Amino acid sequence: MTNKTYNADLSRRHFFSKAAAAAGMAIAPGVFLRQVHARPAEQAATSEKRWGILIDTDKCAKGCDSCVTACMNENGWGEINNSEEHSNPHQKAQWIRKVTVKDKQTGHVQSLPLMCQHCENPPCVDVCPTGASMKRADGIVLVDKHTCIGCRYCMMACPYKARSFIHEDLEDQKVVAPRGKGTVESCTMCVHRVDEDGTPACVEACNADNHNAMYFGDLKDPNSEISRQLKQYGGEQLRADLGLNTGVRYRGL
Amino acid sequence: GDAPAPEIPKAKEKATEEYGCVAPVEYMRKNHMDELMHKRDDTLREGIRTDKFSLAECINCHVTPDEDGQFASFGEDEHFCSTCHNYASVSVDCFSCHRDTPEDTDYRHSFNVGNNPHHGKMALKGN
Amino acid sequence: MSALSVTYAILFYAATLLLVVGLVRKIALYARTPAPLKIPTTPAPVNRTGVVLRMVQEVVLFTSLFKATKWTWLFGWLFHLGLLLVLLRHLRYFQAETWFWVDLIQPFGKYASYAMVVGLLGLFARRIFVDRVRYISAPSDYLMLLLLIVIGISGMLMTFVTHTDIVMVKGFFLGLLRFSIEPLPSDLLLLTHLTLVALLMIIFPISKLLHAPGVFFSPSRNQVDNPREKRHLAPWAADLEK
Amino acid sequence: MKKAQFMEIEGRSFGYLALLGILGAIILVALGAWYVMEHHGHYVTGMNNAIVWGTPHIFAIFLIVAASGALNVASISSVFNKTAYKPLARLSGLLAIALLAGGLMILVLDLGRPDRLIVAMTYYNFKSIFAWNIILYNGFFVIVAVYLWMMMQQSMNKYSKPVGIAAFLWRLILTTGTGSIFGFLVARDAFDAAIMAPMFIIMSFSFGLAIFLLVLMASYRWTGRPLGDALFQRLKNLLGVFVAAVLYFVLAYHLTNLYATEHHGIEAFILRDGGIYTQLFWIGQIVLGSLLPLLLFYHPSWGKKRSLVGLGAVLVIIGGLIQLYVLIIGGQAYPLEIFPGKEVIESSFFDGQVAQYTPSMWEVLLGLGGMAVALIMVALAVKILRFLPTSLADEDVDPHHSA
Amino acid sequence: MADFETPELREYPIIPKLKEGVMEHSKPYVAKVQFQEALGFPGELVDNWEEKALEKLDDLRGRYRSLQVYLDSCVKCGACTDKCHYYLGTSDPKNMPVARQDLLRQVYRRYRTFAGKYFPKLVGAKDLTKDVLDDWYSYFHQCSQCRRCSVYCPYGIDTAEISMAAREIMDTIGVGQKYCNEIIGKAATVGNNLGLPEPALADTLEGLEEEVEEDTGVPVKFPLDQKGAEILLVTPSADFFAEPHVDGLIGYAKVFHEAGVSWTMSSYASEAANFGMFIGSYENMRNLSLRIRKAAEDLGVKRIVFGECGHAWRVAYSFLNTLAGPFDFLDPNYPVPQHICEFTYDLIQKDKLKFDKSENDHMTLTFHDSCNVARASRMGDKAGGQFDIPRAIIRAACNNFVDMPADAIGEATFCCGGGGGLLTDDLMELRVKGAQPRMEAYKRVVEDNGVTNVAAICAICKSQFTKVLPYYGFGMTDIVSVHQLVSEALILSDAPSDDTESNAEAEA
Ligand code: HEC
Ligand code: HEC
Ligand code: HEC
Ligand code: HEM
Ligand code: HEM
Ligand code: SF4
Ligand code: SF4
Ligand code: SF4
Ligand code: SF4
Ligand code: SF4
Ligand code: SF4
Repeated sequence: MTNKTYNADLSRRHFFSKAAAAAGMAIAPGVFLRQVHARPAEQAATSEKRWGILIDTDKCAKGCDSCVTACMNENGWGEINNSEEHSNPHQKAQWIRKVTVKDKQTGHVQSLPLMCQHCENPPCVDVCPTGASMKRADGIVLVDKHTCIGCRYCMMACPYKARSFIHEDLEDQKVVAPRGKGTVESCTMCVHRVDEDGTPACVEACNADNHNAMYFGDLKDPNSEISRQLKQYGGEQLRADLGLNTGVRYRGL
Repeated sequence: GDAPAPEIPKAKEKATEEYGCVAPVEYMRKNHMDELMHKRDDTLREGIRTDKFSLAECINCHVTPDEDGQFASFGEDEHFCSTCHNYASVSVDCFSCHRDTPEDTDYRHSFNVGNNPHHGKMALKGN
Repeated sequence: MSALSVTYAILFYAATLLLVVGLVRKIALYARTPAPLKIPTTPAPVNRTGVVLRMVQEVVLFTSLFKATKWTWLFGWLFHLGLLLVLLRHLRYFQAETWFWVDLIQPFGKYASYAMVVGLLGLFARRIFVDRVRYISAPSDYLMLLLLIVIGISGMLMTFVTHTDIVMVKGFFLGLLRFSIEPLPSDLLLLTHLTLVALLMIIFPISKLLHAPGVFFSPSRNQVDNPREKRHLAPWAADLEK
Repeated sequence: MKKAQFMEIEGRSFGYLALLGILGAIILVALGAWYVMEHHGHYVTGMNNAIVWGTPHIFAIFLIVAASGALNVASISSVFNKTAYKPLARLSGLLAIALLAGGLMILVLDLGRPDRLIVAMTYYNFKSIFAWNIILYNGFFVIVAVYLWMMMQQSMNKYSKPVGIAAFLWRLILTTGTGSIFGFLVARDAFDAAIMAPMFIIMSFSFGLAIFLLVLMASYRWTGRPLGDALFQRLKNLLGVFVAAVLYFVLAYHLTNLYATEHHGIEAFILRDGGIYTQLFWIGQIVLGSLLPLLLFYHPSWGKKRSLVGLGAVLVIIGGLIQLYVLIIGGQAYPLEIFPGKEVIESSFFDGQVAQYTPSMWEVLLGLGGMAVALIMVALAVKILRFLPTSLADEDVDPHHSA
Repeated sequence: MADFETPELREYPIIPKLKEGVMEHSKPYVAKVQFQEALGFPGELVDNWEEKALEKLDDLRGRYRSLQVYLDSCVKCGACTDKCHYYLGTSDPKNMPVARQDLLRQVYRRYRTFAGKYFPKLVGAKDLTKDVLDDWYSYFHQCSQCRRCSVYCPYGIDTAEISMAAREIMDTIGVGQKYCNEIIGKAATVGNNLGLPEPALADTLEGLEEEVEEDTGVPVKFPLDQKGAEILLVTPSADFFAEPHVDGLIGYAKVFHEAGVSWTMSSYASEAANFGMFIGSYENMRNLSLRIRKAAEDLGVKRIVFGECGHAWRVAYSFLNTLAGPFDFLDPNYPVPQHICEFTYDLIQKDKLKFDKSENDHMTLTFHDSCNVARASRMGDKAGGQFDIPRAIIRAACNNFVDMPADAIGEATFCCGGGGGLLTDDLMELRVKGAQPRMEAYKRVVEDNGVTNVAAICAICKSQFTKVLPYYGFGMTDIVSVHQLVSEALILSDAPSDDTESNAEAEA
């Protein structure tokens, strides 16, 4: 059911992907890869792509939190620099978290990472008064902290508690992830890496640990790994009832 | 002259042969703020990540270590940006979020776009 | 030392001289002229503290004007408040080490220019549209407003549209204060701004801008209402008694 | 009928200066509290990533809602032509502006980046109900100010009716907008209800009138101006009706929620299992804030005593604050339902748990500061301009009054 | 009634549109040679009058800081433009205070400022020509020196000061105003403005004593030139006979009687009003004031009390100490001078006066704050006493009191239209038109609150009201003295028992 809306949406760009695939066919595979994915630095992100992550909860290991640690290391939040020393645990930022859930009927226990779902119809963006919460053309939802006034309305609106507010002054931030007091932040889908043709740090870490529970890729490209996985095995949205068409999907829930 | 003037630290290297900085120095003195603002919107909203007018690049190039190899932070008068900003009483909040010193990695932040050694290296690995 | 710097240096030295000498002379004149009779206007305070309070209210809040006409008060007050903030913000060009509060008001000062210019435009509109005010206005009254409007707008254009090199401007004025001529940016806007400012300084002591010192010397506002308690006698009136 | 004579208050008495002094001190303390919050960051508050809107928002929303309600009296007079209320219209408009200003001050000072107020004024996301509210609030200031101008300048009196109607419509939209801030939060079970907007409107009537009544009583008592009984009783009865109407809406809200299965959780939380929120709901909101005032207002002899009616109005205000507390804080405390049908057994971010919140001193002080700002604005304005009629004695106000 | 139209009274004040030149013709009679010369002014326009005028202007600028500062400081903000009752009543733009000042300022600018010398057009500077002088004569005699404009001017610029200076300049070049200068002459020689000699005064007062005794059965005295009395009463000469003034005088006498203090009037200084102020002449004002000092010294009194007169009170309160002081020979326990209202008010405070308020029940009163009392002087020891004290007295003596709208009382009060030396029949048109704002406010309370009478504490106001009230359709006798109300309601403790009193009344 969820996939239906999703696919309907994809069909818009279907034509382009097909054309690209057709064009790529004639060329050597390596070159093909670079052409499809590499976007020159001076070119804007386009809506021909929609970045997504698929999380296979069956593969996600209990007790593992490599993805969380990787995100911290990449983006400089959490205990890796103890800059949020004054904030209590409820106040500290949390871009991605590990959650363990038990099915109320079957008692089946699963664990999974939870972060911003990069909704296609993000309520956080709808409510933001200044437009600081925004969705890039390629589906990544970001906070433009330059215009965020710290009203926290987006946090009220997000169904996944994906956002955090910075409750104190920070120091020694990462170059790639400026963060500071009084603004709201959330998982950026490692946009700085994505723009450089990279993979989000969490995904990279999960793979590095050989859990392979996360797939990153272009949801609009039927040939991408993530699309193929979804097509083959399916995947669900959290709170699909809200109709947000999330960019992060879960399998096995 | 006799008038007190800011002592602006020299940049680490030249961005361009003609004018040193990424644009003529005259122009930079007057207009860097607009360019930075423009650039930040481009980067954040469009995903355009050229290095010209990138704040990270400014810092990389301009914030240079002193004799002891220490970097001044924006709170100190010796920081490249502060030299002028304190002189002209212009406060900016950029560095409440942004690093005010170069990070000790050159992770896709060396200047020349075309030669970025990381380009392509991180193509979808495990997938 | 370009011709430009020299010209503006001379201009500003001359303007400052005229401003200071002119003002000092006027103020000395006001201070020396006796006020032979007690003429404070109701509500007249009955002691010195009351007078100080009244004067502060008049100067800060324009209380009398408020009683008189709300619109003029609104625009006039907006203008003066904006002007004050803008001028305080400008202190940064004249202090090598700015006071901390000058740093603090920088961001407000920037937007105060809107208040100032809106206030001026309101005052200008009133001069044109209210028949009574039109009747009492001489060309100089319009020009004065225009002068300030143009100063304000040229400043705002520099702040918000095309910037000038502030560091160099500051260098120039710090230089003037130390009797050394430093380079000045040659932006048209800045030069317009500065020329008009010099003009403003020159006409200050010979125009209605004298209201600024004048208000402090106005007997109907600065006198204590205690004629029965204390005999008040001007020197020339005392001579009559001889 | 005699024309109402409006007069500035004398404002030289010790009591008046003391009032200004006290309010001023509260405001200073509030600014101090704000400085602490700003300087250290929000970690000094009780707010966190789950309860993102705390006590300041309770006060702010209360004041904003009350602001629109305070305009009620003026609307009744110009829109519905009730002449008895005409002399009160100016105060009503003034109070509306002051309350809104106080409320917005709190909201702005609570922002993470209050220094970016200018950003809030220049960047608009027109999809955001919040952005709309910014426009609605600014518009409210302008329209009520114009309305006051029309009422206060005799040559403009003739326009006061159309402007009054505009103000009336505007404030209905405004409260709808405020209510919708919550109504649009689909993800939160407590807020996601269409009834939110009308409920806020009726709440605004009640809170606004309660404050209006108290301010009226205080200003007439302290300035020694007469305030007629008939007029007072009329206002009181009106307040009673509003309080009852709020109660009715609260009932309807919970009943409809109980009807929809997906809301059972939150209902059980508020009505039965929510601990402090449940207690606040029953004792604070229902008993203290609704039933007791109704009793005071309609009791045959208590209802005649001004002090008891005043107490009733105070209770309405306290009840209103509590109502918003239960609604806003309680609504956030109830865990988000991210995994329907599943139970969160472990999370590094407290998923599935009732969120903790203890108001900090700073937040409360800031909230009180907003109230003080509203009151000091009124106190100063009635001294500077002619808002208060010299007499509200029944024979001066109501042509048909028979003693 | 006259060759001009009485202005309309509307529901609320409306600022009129300008009608240029409509009052240019309004000029008081010029003073005759002998009156001019008596005051030490040239008899008629001197030859080099332009030069002389500028000389006098310089002299005055050097002597009066007010003049110098006011000439420089006006920013033409327009706040005062709609504040003058003469502008409101006549629509003549030159009656806007700033425009009135500009008549003098344009000349000052032309000859004494840089901008005016080199760019006269730019700053509105003008040569001093006969036309300008004519304007001066017209419009500086359309200012009642009421100072209403000064209250609203952000710098307190007081057009009255400018008018006074201008009148003095005109006097020194030989164009004086008949009404003022004649009166000053009389007061300076005979002792009062009416020129009543001592015997006539004595006669009048005797008549009053009889009348009061007949009325009340109490021998209330009206002493004249009584050496060794405690109090010297100085009162405007209109109080000796004109209605309703004289009822006020009876009121003072009853109050003194009831207080049991000895008092007297002086035939040497039988005038409170000091017209020297109207022509801005310090010297003349001083001359007249010295008469009062002399009288006090000669009679050996301990206190000086002034009767109901507005501008007299200004000169007395604000200037007397300066002009004729120090009064160290008087009792230091009392302010010098005291206003009769202060005197009565003190007694009321001490509960020394008993009133039967119902005596005034046939009236509903309002109070006209006289401009010179309201804005140029004070009563009591608190700021604002000049507003509270007379009202307190009226309230003590009457049951029905209502104030006029707030914009027309207190510091904002409108002049009656006859102050400042304009209370002369040759200026009737001006007086009627200038009364319009006051009449409009009065009409408000007459219609809304059923007011029947207006009380005042100024001889000029009373005379002016008597004249202009009928123009606006009110009764000439609507105007009453404050002490007339006191007189009506005061219960004289040594009055014969009720019966005899009512007998006396029946006889009368
Ligand atoms: C890789 C080198 C490089 C980068 C990147 C760079 N600059 Fe420069 N910049 C220079 C050089 C070289 C100069 C010439 C003056 C000097 O030697 O310091 C200069 C001069 C300037 C000046 C004038 C200083 C003066 O002496 O008055 C400013 C302001 C400035 N840069 C701002 C920036 C900003 C803002 C950025 C980022 C958008 C930036 N620069 C990026 C190399 C760089
Ligand atoms: C509250 C945090 C915050 C503040 C304050 C802030 N930024 Fe940023 N800035 C960011 C974030 C987050 C990014 C996004 C980084 C990314 O996506 O790589 C960013 C990116 C940028 C970029 C593009 C990346 C680059 O290095 O070129 C520029 C330029 C920039 N900011 C300029 C500024 C300037 C200038 C100021 C001060 C006026 C400022 N920022 C203040 C958070 C902030
Ligand atoms: C040559 C001196 C100079 C240097 C070096 C300099 N600035 Fe500036 N900058 C200025 C001046 C002067 C202004 C303010 C112009 C004004 O007030 O209109 C300014 C304004 C700004 C503004 C806009 C602030 C505002 O509130 O409008 C930003 C952002 C900014 N600078 C960033 C930087 C950063 C980042 C650096 C360092 C990389 C830097 N500047 C270095 C002189 C300098
Ligand atoms: C103590 C300082 C000052 C006080 C109390 C003061 C007060 C006032 C007031 C009350 C007005 C009349 C209202 C109005 O029209 O706005 C006024 C007008 C004016 N002021 Fe000031 N002012 C002061 C300083 C200045 C200064 C320093 C300037 C100029 C640089 C200035 C320029 C003006 C101008 C141009 C007007 C005339 C506005 C018009 O033409 O309508 N003022 N001032
Ligand atoms: C010698 C004196 C002056 C100097 C050197 C000077 C210089 C400047 C400069 C360089 C700016 C641009 C500021 C920026 O880019 O941020 C500016 C702005 C401005 N100036 Fe001036 N100015 C002077 C006097 C004045 C005076 C007397 C007035 C008002 C009467 C005035 C009004 C303004 C206004 C309104 C602005 C725009 C707002 C702002 O940036 O504060 N200036 N001025
Ligand atoms: S790294 Fe992979 S396996 Fe480990 S917690 Fe994250 S998603 Fe699960
Ligand atoms: S998950 Fe939350 S923060 Fe992320 S896009 Fe959706 S609503 Fe916004
Ligand atoms: S906190 Fe920032 S991003 Fe979130 S709604 Fe407010 S302004 Fe937008
Ligand atoms: S995508 Fe990047 S920012 Fe988002 S959770 Fe993963 S590592 Fe963190
Ligand atoms: S003093 Fe009175 S009469 Fe004279 S101009 Fe002023 S308001 Fe008019
Ligand atoms: S109010 Fe004062 S400053 Fe304004 S125009 Fe009149 S006299 Fe001039």
